[in-house]
Amino acid sequence: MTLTTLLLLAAALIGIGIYGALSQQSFVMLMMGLEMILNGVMLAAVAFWAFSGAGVPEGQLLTIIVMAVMAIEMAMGFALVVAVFRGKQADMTESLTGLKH
Amino acid sequence: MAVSWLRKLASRTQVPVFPVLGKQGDRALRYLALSPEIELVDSPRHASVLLIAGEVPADRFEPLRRVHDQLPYPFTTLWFRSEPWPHLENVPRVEKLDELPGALITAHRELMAGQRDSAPRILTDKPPNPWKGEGDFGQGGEGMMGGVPYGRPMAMNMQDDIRDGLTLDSLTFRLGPFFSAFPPGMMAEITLQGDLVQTWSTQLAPYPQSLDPVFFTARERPVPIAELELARARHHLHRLFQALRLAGLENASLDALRLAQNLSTSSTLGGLRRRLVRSGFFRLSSMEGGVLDPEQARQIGGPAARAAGLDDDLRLEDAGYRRLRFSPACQTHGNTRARWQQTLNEIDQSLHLAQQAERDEVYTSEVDRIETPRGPWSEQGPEDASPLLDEVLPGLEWGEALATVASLDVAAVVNEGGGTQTPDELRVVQGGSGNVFK
Amino acid sequence: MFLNELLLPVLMVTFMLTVGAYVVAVLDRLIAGAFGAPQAGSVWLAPMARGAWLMTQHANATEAPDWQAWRLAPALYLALAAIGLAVVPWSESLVATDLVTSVVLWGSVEALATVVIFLHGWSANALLPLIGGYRYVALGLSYILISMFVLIGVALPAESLQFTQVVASQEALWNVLRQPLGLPLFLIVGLGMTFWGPLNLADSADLAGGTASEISGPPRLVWDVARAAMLVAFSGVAASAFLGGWLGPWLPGPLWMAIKMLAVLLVLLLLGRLLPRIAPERCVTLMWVVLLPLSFLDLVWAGIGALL
Amino acid sequence: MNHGIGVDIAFLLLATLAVVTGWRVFRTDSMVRASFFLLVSFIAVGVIMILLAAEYLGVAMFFMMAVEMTVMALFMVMFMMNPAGLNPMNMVHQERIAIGAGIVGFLVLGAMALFAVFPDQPVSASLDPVKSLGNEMLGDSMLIFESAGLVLLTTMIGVVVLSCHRGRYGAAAEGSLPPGLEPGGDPAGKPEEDEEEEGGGHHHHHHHH
Repeated sequence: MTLTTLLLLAAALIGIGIYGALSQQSFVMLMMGLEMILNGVMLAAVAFWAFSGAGVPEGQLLTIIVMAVMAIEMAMGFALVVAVFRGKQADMTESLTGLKH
Repeated sequence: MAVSWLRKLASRTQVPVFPVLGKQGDRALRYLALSPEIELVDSPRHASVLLIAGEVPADRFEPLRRVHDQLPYPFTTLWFRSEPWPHLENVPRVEKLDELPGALITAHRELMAGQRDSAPRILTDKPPNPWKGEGDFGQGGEGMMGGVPYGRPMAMNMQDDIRDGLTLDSLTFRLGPFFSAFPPGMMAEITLQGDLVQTWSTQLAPYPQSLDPVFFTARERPVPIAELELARARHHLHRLFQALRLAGLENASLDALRLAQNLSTSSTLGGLRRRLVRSGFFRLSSMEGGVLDPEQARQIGGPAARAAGLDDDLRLEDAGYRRLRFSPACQTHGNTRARWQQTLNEIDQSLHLAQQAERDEVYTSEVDRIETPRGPWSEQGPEDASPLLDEVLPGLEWGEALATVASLDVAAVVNEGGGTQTPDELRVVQGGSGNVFK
Repeated sequence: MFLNELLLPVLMVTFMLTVGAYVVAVLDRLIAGAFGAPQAGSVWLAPMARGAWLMTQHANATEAPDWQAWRLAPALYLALAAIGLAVVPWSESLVATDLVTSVVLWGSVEALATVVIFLHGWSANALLPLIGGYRYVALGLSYILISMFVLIGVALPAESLQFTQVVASQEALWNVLRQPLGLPLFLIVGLGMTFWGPLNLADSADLAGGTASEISGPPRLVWDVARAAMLVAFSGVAASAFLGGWLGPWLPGPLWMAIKMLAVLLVLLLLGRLLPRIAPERCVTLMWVVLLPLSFLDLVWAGIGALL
Repeated sequence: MNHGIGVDIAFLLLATLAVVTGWRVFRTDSMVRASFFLLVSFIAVGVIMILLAAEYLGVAMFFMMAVEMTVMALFMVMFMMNPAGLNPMNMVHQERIAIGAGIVGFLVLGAMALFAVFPDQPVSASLDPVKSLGNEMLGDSMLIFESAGLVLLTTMIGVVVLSCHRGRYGAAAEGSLPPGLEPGGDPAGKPEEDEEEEGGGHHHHHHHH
């Protein structure tokens, strides 16, 4: 368990997250992709804190903030999905064409 | 070696029995509830012995076959006062109630000891709705979706959902006729939205119930009011037993059953009533549902009607009861809570009436118009009121709906089974009522 | 190192799990018997006979279940109970894992229990378990919130998130007196998260056993053991957080702990036998409208106490 | 930072678990399974954090994600036509681009991990990470922490407004009654209130003929 291996793992998680966020058609699955990216980000932040930041408290704080961001992302995401679903009965990204025309 | 040791230990457990109630099977259920070595379970998956108590009508054979096959191996069946299916060989059949617990224990022990083979499956083990995808990814067919996987339609609720815009897919299913929280024999098709009952349609009416023989005698000649009222109290206590079991008050339910068994004119309800009030039965359980309007209340009759504020009671027209200064007590709300309070009050009233009537040796005077515990019986006996559930239950939560079902006595009344009982059993079932009159 | 850090804690937790589950089964039978349930045979042998029977019964199948989740869920619930038991301190040094954030770890056990119970109900692909699973999720979120506020309350005077510190901080005054609202609220949480007695809405009788209504044989045995073990783990946490854990005169610490755990267990089991099942709708209202504000009050009380 | 071989083995297993379950999230048909796979991935990362001595963060990850994923699973069930994955399906678009982007992302970040030089300043053994985090949050960085709290509060309000702009049961001004079970039906699930007003108690009716 070194900084390099931890960062490689974080990179792998972020890569999977990017794939998920770009490829999924359903809003909820798309949000899962975003969460996966943030998962990697948090791991990287903690790894830097542990190996290369000499344990500065801001490193941990950053992770807490990312967790808060995840909560916000999910809450906002679901609210938007509910609003869109009410309006258009759509739960897929392709069904929203409002900005295309 | 180790296995036989395990099986020996397993044979000493309380015998888990799933009761399938046929006609008049509820007597066996109540008898077994008080048998220490028997554990009555609510799900066939939890049972070792399937007990078919009473004659199951032919239109309920199909569900019975399915319940039979739901018991996990190893399991066995026991038929109590009913005809075993011919292709089930060597299945024991029991006639006498007091032999039933022993027979169940023997069945379980033999099963565990390997002296008896597990019952075979009747139906072939294949899904009721076999399904195989055809599309590129194994999906049903056209486009991304299509198909009805395993008989469950995909949630494609594109029409405007009238409830709250979130598409909670409605869930339609059939329950019964052997579901433990339903009256014996009833089957219903139910649609749930979340856990809210959206529609309820009763598909099979509950079996007609047989009342205590004294009520049928009372239609022929005057009978002692004390005996009649004790039988009435007993009937209500039996219903209370079922409801308390459903509400999770197992010990109180057994108290109700014991009280019913040993009911005499010196019994009092005070202890049980106090216990129920203190436990919070009227405050914590599902009690608000199932409000009956006057018309519905009249259709069901009996305590349910009086709980809804109707003061109809044929006992008012009987000279014997007038001598005892009988007047019906009523509730106003007509919901589940009111019905149970009414039932408790009526049990109390019946016990008082029985006490007075025994002292003064009062007999009934009317024979054409009597009040059964199920409702009034003038020209016709109380009839099946289960279709009423279709109106009352929609809009209730699942728990409230079942509590409502338990609080309503909807089965019709029929005079059968009374003659087949031996005097010996009557004493077992009815406790000490036989010697009220010396 | 291997022996001290891995083998001993594992043995300790396994021992507590087995003995605890057995004690719960026996106590519950004794209480039921005292209230008049008919009983035959030895109370002490009955749980083992039942276990033996479940071992001989086959595990059944339903139509198209999610096999992995269905079989894993009971084991996961047992694992959560084991984690709960691992953070319970029996004395200053006798604790399986003395994590510095053990209070938060217990909080996450409660949160993960929601996941596991939902999974158990959902994966059977059958009607009544599904309703049970959903019911638990609807209620579980409110238990978790209440539990967190109450636990932050006991962490405040200890100035630590570690159960050993929480116990040590009660040397002068037990938390049950210092924060009078805490223990009653926490006991309700306990009944909820183990879905026991009046709060048994997930595996209730009106659902013919709820999430457990479709399982049989060994998986059912594991599920039952896990529920009992969770009750033990909860009573250990409650005893450490509010009743001063191992603290007490004359007797050795672990013995005090065992006595206090038994007392909490007894209260929970008694409540389970005495109260009817609460209507789900009423339960949700009670949790959010009454108990959650009360837990705020408890936290404010604890905060003021810590400042003074 | 010194650690034994046991920690390395544990890290290897957890890393594999995190990646495999993370990948399964997007390859499974069942939506509930997908969200719980994601949960497992988060838990594995949380345990790695505990191994890295970030004990609070790791454990916080467990309960945050457990609740979050339960909610996620419920939303999945609500919005998906096929929550249980009984009907296999493939709901992806622009898959090649997505795979490409994912691989490129991994390669770029991985190259940074391998070739960039980071200072080697491990956490000192004397540091109490939980205490240090607490002091930071309620000390120097209180403003940040409080702003995060405020943003969360704002989010809550915003979310309620967004998803309930007309109220779950219609506009509040109109009484916000639950809708009926059929179009135009009476409000469902509410006992009739006005009868309660008349007061309970036992009404005794006396009839003497």
